[in-house]
Amino acid sequence: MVDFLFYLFALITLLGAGSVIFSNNPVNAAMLLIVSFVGTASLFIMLGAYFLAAVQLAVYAGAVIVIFLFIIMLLNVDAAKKVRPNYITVIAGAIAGLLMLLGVLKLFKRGENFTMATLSEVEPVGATTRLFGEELFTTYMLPFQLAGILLLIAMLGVIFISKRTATARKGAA
Amino acid sequence: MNNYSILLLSTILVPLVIAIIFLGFGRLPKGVTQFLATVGFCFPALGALILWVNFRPLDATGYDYLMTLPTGLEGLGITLKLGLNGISVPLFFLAGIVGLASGIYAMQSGAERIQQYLMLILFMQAGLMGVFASVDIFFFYFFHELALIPTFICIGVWGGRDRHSAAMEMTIYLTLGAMLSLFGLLAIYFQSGAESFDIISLKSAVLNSPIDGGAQTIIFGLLLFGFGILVSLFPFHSWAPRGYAAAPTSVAMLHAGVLKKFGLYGFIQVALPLVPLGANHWSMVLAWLGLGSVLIIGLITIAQRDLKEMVGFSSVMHMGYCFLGIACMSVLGSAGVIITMVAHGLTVALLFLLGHVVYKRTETYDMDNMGGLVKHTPALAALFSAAVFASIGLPGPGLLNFFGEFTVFIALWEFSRPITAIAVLGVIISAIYGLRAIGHIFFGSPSEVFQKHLKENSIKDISTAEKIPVLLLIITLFVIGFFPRMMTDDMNNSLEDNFSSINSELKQLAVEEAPKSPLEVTLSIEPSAK
Amino acid sequence: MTIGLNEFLVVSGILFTIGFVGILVRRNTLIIFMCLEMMLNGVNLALISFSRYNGSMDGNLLVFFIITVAAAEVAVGLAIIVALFRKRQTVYVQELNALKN
Amino acid sequence: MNGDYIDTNTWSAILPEISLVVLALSLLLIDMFGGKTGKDVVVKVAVVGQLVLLGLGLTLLSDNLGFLNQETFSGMLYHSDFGQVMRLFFLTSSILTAFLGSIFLRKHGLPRTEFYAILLLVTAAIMLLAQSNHFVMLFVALETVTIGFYVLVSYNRHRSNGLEAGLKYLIMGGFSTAILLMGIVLIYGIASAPGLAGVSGEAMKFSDLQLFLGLNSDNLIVRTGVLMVIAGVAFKIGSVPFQIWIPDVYQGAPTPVTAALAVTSKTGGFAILIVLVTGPFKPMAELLVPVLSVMAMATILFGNIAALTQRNVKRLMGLSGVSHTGYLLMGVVAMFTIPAAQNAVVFYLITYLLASYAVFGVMAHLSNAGKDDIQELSDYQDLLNEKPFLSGVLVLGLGSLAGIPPLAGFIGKLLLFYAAFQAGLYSLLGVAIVGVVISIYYYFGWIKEATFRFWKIPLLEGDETEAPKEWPEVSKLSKWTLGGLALLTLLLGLYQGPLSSLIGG
Amino acid sequence: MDVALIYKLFFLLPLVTAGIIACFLRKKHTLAAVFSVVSATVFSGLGLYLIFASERTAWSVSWLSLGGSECRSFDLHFGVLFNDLSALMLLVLIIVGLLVQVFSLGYMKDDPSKARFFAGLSIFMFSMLGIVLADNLVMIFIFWELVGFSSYVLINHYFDKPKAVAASKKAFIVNRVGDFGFLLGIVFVYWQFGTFNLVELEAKAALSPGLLSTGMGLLLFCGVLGKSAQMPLHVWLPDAMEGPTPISALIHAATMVAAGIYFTARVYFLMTDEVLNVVMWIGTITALYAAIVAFGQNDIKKVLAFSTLSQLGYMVAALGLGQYARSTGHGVEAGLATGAAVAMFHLTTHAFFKALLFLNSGSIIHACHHEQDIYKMGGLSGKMKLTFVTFTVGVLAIGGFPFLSGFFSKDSILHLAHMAPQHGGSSVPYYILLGTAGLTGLYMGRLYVVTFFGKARSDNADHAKESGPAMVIPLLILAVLSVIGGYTSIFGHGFDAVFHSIHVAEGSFKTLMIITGSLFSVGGILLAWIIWNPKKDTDALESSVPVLFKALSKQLYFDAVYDWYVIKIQDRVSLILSFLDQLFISGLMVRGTAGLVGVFGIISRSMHTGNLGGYAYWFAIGVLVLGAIAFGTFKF
Repeated sequence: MVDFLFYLFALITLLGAGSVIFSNNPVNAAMLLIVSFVGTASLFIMLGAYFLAAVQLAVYAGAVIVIFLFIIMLLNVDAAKKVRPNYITVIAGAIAGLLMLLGVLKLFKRGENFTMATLSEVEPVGATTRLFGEELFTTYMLPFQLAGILLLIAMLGVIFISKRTATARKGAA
Repeated sequence: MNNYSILLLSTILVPLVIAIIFLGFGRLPKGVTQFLATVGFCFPALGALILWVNFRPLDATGYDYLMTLPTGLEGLGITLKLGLNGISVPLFFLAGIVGLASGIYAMQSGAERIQQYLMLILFMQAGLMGVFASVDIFFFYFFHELALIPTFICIGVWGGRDRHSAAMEMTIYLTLGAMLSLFGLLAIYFQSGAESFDIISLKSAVLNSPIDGGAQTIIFGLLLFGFGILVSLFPFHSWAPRGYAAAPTSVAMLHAGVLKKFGLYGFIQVALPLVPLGANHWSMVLAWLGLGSVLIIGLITIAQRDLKEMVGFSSVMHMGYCFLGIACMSVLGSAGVIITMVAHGLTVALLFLLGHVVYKRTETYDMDNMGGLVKHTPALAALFSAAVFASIGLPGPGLLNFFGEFTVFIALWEFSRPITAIAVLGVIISAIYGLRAIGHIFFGSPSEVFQKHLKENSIKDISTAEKIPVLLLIITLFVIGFFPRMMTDDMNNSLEDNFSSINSELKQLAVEEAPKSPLEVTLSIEPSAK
Repeated sequence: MTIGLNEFLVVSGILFTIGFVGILVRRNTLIIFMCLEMMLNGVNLALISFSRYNGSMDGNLLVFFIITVAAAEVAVGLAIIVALFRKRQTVYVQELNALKN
Repeated sequence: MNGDYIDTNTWSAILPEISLVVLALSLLLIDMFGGKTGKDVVVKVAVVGQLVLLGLGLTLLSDNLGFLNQETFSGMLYHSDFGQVMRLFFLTSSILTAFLGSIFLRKHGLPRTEFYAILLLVTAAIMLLAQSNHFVMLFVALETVTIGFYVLVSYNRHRSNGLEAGLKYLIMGGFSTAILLMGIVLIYGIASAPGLAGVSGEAMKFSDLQLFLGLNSDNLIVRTGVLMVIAGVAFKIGSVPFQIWIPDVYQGAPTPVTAALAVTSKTGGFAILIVLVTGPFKPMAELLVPVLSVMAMATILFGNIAALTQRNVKRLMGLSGVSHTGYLLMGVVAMFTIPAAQNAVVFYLITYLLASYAVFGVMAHLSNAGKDDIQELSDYQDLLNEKPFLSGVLVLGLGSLAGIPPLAGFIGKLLLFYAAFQAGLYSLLGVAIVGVVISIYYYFGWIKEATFRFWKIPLLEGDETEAPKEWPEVSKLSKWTLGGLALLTLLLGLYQGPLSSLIGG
Repeated sequence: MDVALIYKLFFLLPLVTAGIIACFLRKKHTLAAVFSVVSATVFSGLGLYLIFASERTAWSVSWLSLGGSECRSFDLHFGVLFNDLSALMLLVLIIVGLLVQVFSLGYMKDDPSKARFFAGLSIFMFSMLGIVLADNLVMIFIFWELVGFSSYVLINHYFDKPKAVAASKKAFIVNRVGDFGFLLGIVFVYWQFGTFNLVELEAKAALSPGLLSTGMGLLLFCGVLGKSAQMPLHVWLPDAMEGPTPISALIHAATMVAAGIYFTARVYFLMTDEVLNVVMWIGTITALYAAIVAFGQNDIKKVLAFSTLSQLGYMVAALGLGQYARSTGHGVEAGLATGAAVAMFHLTTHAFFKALLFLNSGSIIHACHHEQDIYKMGGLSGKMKLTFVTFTVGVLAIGGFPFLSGFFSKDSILHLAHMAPQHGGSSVPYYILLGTAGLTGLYMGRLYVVTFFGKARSDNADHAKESGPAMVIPLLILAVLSVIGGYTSIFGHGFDAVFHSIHVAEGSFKTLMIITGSLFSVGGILLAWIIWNPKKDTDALESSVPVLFKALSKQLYFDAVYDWYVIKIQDRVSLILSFLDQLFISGLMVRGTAGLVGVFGIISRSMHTGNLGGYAYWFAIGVLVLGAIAFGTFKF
């Protein structure tokens, strides 16, 4: 049962991801990306990281992709515009991807490096929200604060860059 | 460290400080500039003279006036250690006197932005004094660079025909040489396992435990090509004629006269004593390249029509004798090289100077467009001929040059007879191009171009202002030529010290290994009289 | 019940690779962006599975930070893209090559 | 949050960073409420505030309030001497960047507040980066810096070039981030895997990692992870083959940002690299030494050769900067065998900072609002005639970059070569010679353009008189700052006493 | 009186004179001339004191000293070795020198740059003195070069005459060619004997003759080839006649060219028989060649120049013939070796009569307003009585008329040659030299007849009148000397070491010589009168066998060959070399490398396409390569 679910979600994730890079229309691509993200989120749930799954759905499928779609609409990049894929590029990319894939498979093949344990055998170490929060505010206090600063920078930047005119300048807030 | 050491230090500092004053303060009034420059040029010369006269090496190192100043780099074994030994004293004096002459001439050359020009030349002067005064081989290199950079800028800014490309080629070429030699010097330091860069401790370290043969071969190879490029050894000479042809006179005088000697001085003072086995291994290559300089460059010189380029080529040719002398790896050879260095330094400076004096009269360097100048400028003709005869090693004006070359020949005979035979041919070659130059410039009938020039403007004989530097150099050349012992005796002692260790190491090699380099054979040829 | 760590890792690896390839072959900056996100997702998946199987918490937290960073990155990136589109009326990389030799 | 957590997080250990952040926020507030005057004092506040901080840093932060050689924030940070030096370094560079900004932004009529605010925040982040002791910390700090730079690069939003540069930097940066993360994940995953020797609970903490990597240094996943991390760092320092973005981004970015990219960001990368190779990656020597050596050689050669034909000064600086990365990498390689090499690298970074900011300062003065702020070498003709001061600074700066005695750059190179000699990296040294000789060509080419024209003699080829272009005014402040930089460059070349402790004298 | 002091004075006097004239008297010509003559007189006074009143001594101060413990020491001294040989040479030098200076007072009266001329003369006296007195090879070489230099300056006196410039250059360079060997020879000697000092050398050579070698001797003799203008390096001497006539008399007839002979005599102990054999043949051939070529010359000075060559050939031949006289008991122990002594004897007499002839020609040229072509002269016998008389004496002396100076010296040379077969030598030289003696009489007769008899062939010659006393007195003195110079007893005993080694021919040979001598000299003149009838305006040989005459006047095409070498070989080689230098070294090696790097630069430049897609591939490649390294696919 679990196996089936895993393979299902994995299939959803990878198919979604794969079709993103083949779709000419950005809107379709965004949609497919959501599919892939949902698949990932469900894999998170399988792994017992419920909080992160929620965040994933909220931030990615919610915020990010929405912005994407919004921008795509805003710019109305014509889907009709067929960019001839440069074959050499495609072939080169394919070869690179193939090599990478081989590498990944070799890297992650079963071996003494990884536990042979299956999902049920290992306890989900406090992926619970509470523990998560505690960690975040004790051990990871500094990165957490820094992330805040990061978001501040991003905010300042976004506002500044996307302001239409340099003349009517208001405060960043 | 006594008062003389302070004097030694100040011969470097005074020009440096004055140069920095010129750099720092905007435009100084002309009088002040002239006065400061005069001080900056006279002080080193006088100081060098005093130091030479009072030179009395007491301790075993053979050095006098030793002094040590701290730098930030003690941790790396680098300290500013100054001092003079028998080898460096005459060259130190040479730097002073040639600097003075070129300085005087620079002051009367109506170059634009004369203040900056003098500033750069003063930097060169300081560097030159430092090169020969520094016992620490790192500063030996450092001062050389300090003198080299202004050379490039001067050529680029105040130079003559196609100065940009010439300056660029010279810069890149010489930087390559400098880098190679720097690496060679660093390698010596690391291989010797000495505590500091100063040559005295390096020598003692090497004396206790010589650097192993393979390393020596590599190190000397680095130095050979590094120094070789800096001294314009035969296949690496192409920068020299172009650079000198483009360079302003004073700079050409300083570089060809003194700065170029850095490499040879390095060979004798640093390379031979510290890596004798390497020198031994490379000596044949060195000799053949030197021979190339003498013979091939000599013949090329005959074909030159541009006065400055001819002088440049001829200086390359004379460097060939020096390389031959070094290849001998004997006291006589090195002594001959040093004598030649001093003589050639004075002579080539003289030639560049007089060449420009001629240029001011004829407004061309092309010797085919001159002729019959002697009618207008007898004194100039006399002085120029004296300089040329000196440079071709005619005893008399060029007694010192003759002694140098002769000593080299003597040493060379022991090294290899056929090479000697070919090298002596240079005597004829130099006579040919020297006399050709005199004939083209001063005698015969003026070319039609020159006749037109003569019609347009009247030509005056060499002026007193121009005479001062010329006489300075000529008289120095004469005096040292007639009383060579005043430089050779101290020099000989220092060389003997160096070679006593060198020969012991070579003997050691001779017993250890089967002779593989040709020098082994010649070493075994003792003069049959013994 | 045979799903082990390797399966998850392989999935994440493939996800990463797909993103990788996408960046190489696609010419539309927006889609390139999506591919970047995809790669980050692959990383996230790997992290979470590691921290589950190896029983350590750090992976999860790193994922949290990665998501934050990714969001910020996307925000800035899209802002730049919009501003650039205003100037150049294109989002295709081969047309965004004013800066070159 | 409860009090007992606060104890583990000793905030006073990162006082400088905090105060920088506070400064940044106050800038925003001033801008918000200060009205017209506020916008003008922003600059002064920023610079003065940082100067005060620098003063503090030099004096009371020397032992970091007693936190020196301690871990704080439960192992997120480790305050080493190196960290202290880097703090001061970044503070200085940010001050200088702010100074350049004050020249550049006015010239181009750009808003200031955001620039300074972001600059200060980035500085704070990169200071933390240099002291980070944990991969999470490293990642977050690094990303903060990087995103800050995305914004700064595309700061000149009126110019499509700036935005394009920003986009390129962003996509490349994202790419490299993903790779770096993959590396971190691999290391984390293997280091926390039960059943392997030396696994630890805190698999992302450097001190623990060092033990682990020491035990399984030839593990495939470890090797891959380490190299992926190195790839991520290589992007920051701009080493082959991750250097390709540099010229475009440098060219598009505003001059002060270019300077910050060239110095601050690159140094940040090297800070990470040094922390890593002295810490966790130390046991990986037999893997990393050859890799880094080859990267260094390729970087030196590529940087110099590509810069050879370059006429655009910003691209030129970028590519020559690549070659400097190569020399520094040589030092890093030497660090594996000779720890003292770290001093050489630091000293080289300092000389590089001085020289680069001198040159960029001149560039900032010469950048004209017209013609899309593109500077060619030919724009520097007659500089010596018109602006002798600027040309002097330029010559000293370039000379130092080229490594000409008696300038600081020469000593820097000397120390690096010295270290490499001791480490016996002869082939690298050979490449370095070639690199230096090539670099002489373009540096002197630039100097030539700036100075050699200054005495026009008729027989000089191609002296057509072009239209007289307007030359900038050089303010007192600029004179003092640039003059100071040039002077320092000279003095450090002549006497290294003050820094001799730093460079292991 | 302290000898060292005298030596110092002796060296300094001419040098100082030259210096003072060069520095202060450049414009005041007459004053310079007088000053120079006065100092020359003082100089001669000192010289005579040394020669006749002081004992033969050696004196030296160290000049340059190198080496020592680590290699064989190299000690160079500035020293004087004053023995009978050098005394004789010194005597010749000061007599001819003084007379020439006096003569020049008159001859150069209206020369614009008299001062330079006299300064040059003083320099020459100084350098020649050095050669005469030097006690070691290096010092000899130094002054050897210096005389070359002064001869260069003096030949170059009329520097607006291109021929003069060319001649001076040629003289210097040809001499350099000789010196090339000389220098090598000195180095060779040093490594064989470990010293330069002549006394030590003689001792060592006597001690261990094994150290001598043919190569060494030949190398040393190269210098003589150049300086004494022996074949094949003789080409410079005829051209050197472009200089003022007094110079030709002093330098290119009496003293400098003879320095080679003197030097060989000085180092005779270094010459092995093989060397001397070569020397002998060279001398003989030179003598014959010059005597033949002399017939083709119409320039009075050229004729005299070739006769000088021929006489020098005699001397060199004498040196060479000395190899046969060694065994005759009159060898080393009796003083100078016979060959050297004979050569020196002839050198002395030749100095007198050749100086006389040259000065005569000078006075004639002066009288004829610098007309030198003998076919533009003629009939001077009436106009210039004294000159005519003295010239006659000279002609007879050189022709070997019995009991004049030339007779004795040439006699002794021929006697050596005659004796040669008895010691296993060939008899060919004897006949050649004898024939040459005959030719000498003939071409001198030609000169004599054509110049002095018949009618004036140009109005220059028509207006010629006797020269002033300043010129005539030296002529008279020299005439007297060339008459009595052959009687060695008149020199007193100061030169016994030289003259005792000459065993003047006795018995039948003497009578034979008297006959041949008078026959050659007088008969030569008479025969010349018949062949070159002074009535005719053209040369008989020229009109009868023009081809031969042309060949002779072109000196049998030696110059042509040398010019061909210089223009066709040397210049071209140097041009080609400089072209190759441009092409390969500064072109291919330097520019080529730069260009190569530049190409790489352009390639790397083209990599920055500005296309993100392209850039991403760099990253991809980087990642994959690093991955491959991690996987161990790549090894370093």
